[in-house]
Amino acid sequence: MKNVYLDNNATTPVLPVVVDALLPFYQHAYGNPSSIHWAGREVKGAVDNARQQVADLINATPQEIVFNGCGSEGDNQALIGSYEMLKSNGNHIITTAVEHPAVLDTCRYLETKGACVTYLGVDSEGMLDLAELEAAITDQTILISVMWANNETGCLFPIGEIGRIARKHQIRFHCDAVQALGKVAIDVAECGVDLMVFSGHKIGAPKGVGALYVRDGIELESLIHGGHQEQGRRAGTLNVAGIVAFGKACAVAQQQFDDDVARMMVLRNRLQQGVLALPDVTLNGHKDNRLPNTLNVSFSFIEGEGLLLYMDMVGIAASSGSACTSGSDGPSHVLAAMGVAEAVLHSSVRFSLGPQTTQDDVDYVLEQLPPIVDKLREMSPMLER
Amino acid sequence: MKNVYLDNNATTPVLPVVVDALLPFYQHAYGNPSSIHWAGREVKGAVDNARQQVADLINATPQEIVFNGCGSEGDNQALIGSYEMLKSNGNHIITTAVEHPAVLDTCRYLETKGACVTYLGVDSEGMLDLAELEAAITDQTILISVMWANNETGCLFPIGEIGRIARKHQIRFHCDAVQALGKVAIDVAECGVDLMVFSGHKIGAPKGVGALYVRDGIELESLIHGGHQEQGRRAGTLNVAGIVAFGKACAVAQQQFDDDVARMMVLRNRLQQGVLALPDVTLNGHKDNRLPNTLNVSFSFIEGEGLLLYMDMVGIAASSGSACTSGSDGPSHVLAAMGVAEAVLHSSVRFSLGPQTTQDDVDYVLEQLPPIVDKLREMSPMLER
Amino acid sequence: MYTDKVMDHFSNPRNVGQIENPNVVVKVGDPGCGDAVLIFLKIDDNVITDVKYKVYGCGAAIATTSMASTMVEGKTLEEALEVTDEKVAEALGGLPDSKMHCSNLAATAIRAAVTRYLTPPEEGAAS
Ligand SMILES: Cc1ncc(COP(=O)(O)O)c(C=O)c1O
Ligand SMILES: Cc1ncc(COP(=O)(O)O)c(C=O)c1O
Ligand code: FES
Ligand code: FES
Repeated sequence: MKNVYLDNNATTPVLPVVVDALLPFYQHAYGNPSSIHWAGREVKGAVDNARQQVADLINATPQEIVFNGCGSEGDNQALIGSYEMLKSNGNHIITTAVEHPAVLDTCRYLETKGACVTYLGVDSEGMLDLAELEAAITDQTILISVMWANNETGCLFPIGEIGRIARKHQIRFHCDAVQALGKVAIDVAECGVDLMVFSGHKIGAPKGVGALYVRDGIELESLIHGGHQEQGRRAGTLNVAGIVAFGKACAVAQQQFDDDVARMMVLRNRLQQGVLALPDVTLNGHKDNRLPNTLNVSFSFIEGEGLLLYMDMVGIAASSGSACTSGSDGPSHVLAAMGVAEAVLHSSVRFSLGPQTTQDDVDYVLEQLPPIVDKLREMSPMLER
Repeated sequence: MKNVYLDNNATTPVLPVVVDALLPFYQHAYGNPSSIHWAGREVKGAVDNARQQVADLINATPQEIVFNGCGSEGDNQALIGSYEMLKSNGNHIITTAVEHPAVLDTCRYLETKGACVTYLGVDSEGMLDLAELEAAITDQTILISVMWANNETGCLFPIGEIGRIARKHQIRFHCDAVQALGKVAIDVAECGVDLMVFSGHKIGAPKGVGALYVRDGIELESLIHGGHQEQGRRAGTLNVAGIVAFGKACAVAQQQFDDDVARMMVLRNRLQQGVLALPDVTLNGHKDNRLPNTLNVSFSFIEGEGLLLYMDMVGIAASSGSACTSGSDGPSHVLAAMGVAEAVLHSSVRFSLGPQTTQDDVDYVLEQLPPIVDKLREMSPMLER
Repeated sequence: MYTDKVMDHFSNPRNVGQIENPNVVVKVGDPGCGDAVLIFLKIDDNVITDVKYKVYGCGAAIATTSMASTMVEGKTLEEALEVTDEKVAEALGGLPDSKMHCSNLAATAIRAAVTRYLTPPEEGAAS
């Protein structure tokens, strides 16, 4: 059976060139980069090189990159590390209601430690009101945390404009850019962020490696204390192979950025057109202001999980909500925040393409989907025929 | 030139069978185990299997294993997560002066948050006084954290006896067993620990994966908040390939444990005998109560880094102190705590063998070392000839 | 995450559809997850001679409704009232913990339908 993987926002296949790049660091170059002998030296250079590759993709300097274990760890350190550092100045944090759980749950945790958090709402297309954001700032505000690209809908927030507001009020600005990396042009020097979080497995590197950008001069508490790795900002033996892989994936992304984005956008639009041509299907999220690879739609009268499972039976991998929250029963907090009607709140499916997605893949979905939708609608008590 | 790697306590080569086991999880089985489709399901079973393999090696149940990013992360969660959970009962923590920085620095961090920490000393052979440990317990004591095997000297602490003391006083007991796994028989059900920390790259799996054993019923705050992975104890997309690799390495260790330990011990003893036969060399750590693979010695009149660099020139990789603290200039906190004489405090070298170490490797060191030692001693102003 | 039995009933749900002149029809829903079942029973001499349903829900909701329908087909009303969520889940070889509540949807629908049939219409509660 054909397998079509359209769940790249959950995780991506590791690129073949990335596998080639990391393999030597398992059996041959296995040293600890903190060691001074040959085994340490031969990997240290590779880590330095990877740090440069990650920095280059976002226009940072290598010293501003802290390698860590995943995107969630980065979000946690950005939020908790900033709160602990700045809580003597104030306890107010501004974020949005549609952040990833790595931000939302960490904010809720900080509330138990005395933080006061404003969760900004979004409109029906998933967009923020920047005047509302600016009005939420008080003299207690120490941190603004806004994601670049939403993992469920792909909606993009205007990070540059938010950066300008943060700068104007001299408030630290953290951006979760896990879904943006490789799909949106990122220039940290230009967009006014102080902290930014990335995760390797969303751009063709393996799971288990992430990076936190910390603008030069920004002080941040450690989340993981111990050895002096990463300028004392993250203890633990460096995941050399993972770091090399992440660097390589960034280098590939930089080289192929325009091509990949253009190709994904064409295919996503083809998929979107075909899916929206089915009756009673609605697009979730802003029509244009969206990641080039993401399509989130609601199929009225159908529950998302059933649709996913039927698609899975013909080899199509997609998702309802984020992988983290599927398995729990609640409806998507992102769609709920957008005010998606109760009737289709549970009917959403996310298709997320990758650079490896082909037109064949898309056409296969467009061929398989209609009978599945029909079958489920025939079963549905919501639809009186 | 021959390369002899005797720095396995810093990190180990990834075992070839482990590389074979993990590779499919990069290109072919790249799913996110939280996803419900084929790509998620095909990796979920592999993660479950690895969890069982890790659990089996230490006689735990799979639900008691929390996968994470490294040993340091585990130590941080065990300490910070326990402190936050238990601080309403008391603020006193008992640990030792010879722990890894992942424990020591985290204790110092907790002191800034209101904890009161007792750092137990050790005798000249690196041993604890258990009467002193028990006497240190107060009605404020909420946690005892003692490592199983010291990373620098290999000294072993009597975890079973400490577990009994902790049980008797109903105090939570955490054990950093990063260096013990695969070299010491571990039975969590028998030794009375509540929390135990492991790291993949010390036993033939890659860097970037660790595990925290959490005894059934023990409540622990998260360090990384977000998704519902790992029963809500550690957010972040699972490092599938790393987890599979860690599981496989544990399975190998379980199978070959007796053989590996016996072979390493024979070779270590051969190395030890040859090195101690040189003039003015002293053993650091207990003669017998020590890991089978570790040899820590001081060469009087010589500074350790010089010796390491000369050894490196002939292809021998060893270490002075832990990889984390070399690079900083201070003498080893472990040897200092043992009261090693000032004159030889900076003269220590650690050789740490692995299952791959051969008699040839050992004989090469014994052949190369004497002229290096002579050369450095001839340069030394400490030695009047 | 689902057993083969669950996937079998999910992919080939038994008795889906509706009955033209049912003796009773009831709709129940899980307000928490939005899932819903509309169930039709044909009852003859205290025996359920035909059962049909429409279902909106997750994989477990569909499979449990299908399984529950087969468990009451041809049974007496008393026997049907003994179909519990545990029994439905068990018949499917078990459900993931987070999906145990879904089996309740099917069992509740059947009990509600039988109860409605046995209760004079003006006192019927479920709808
Ligand atoms: C005893 C001990 N604890 C903790 C650690 C930390 O492990 P990791 O480097 O995986 O964070 C190490 C290794 O460096 C160690 O030897
Ligand atoms: C927007 C966003 N932030 C954070 C994360 C967390 O990344 P990770 O799974 O690497 O911890 C994800 C992915 O799950 C994400 O999509
Ligand atoms: S002179 Fe170099 S470390 Fe002291
Ligand atoms: S999740 Fe609601 S019935 Fe299954």
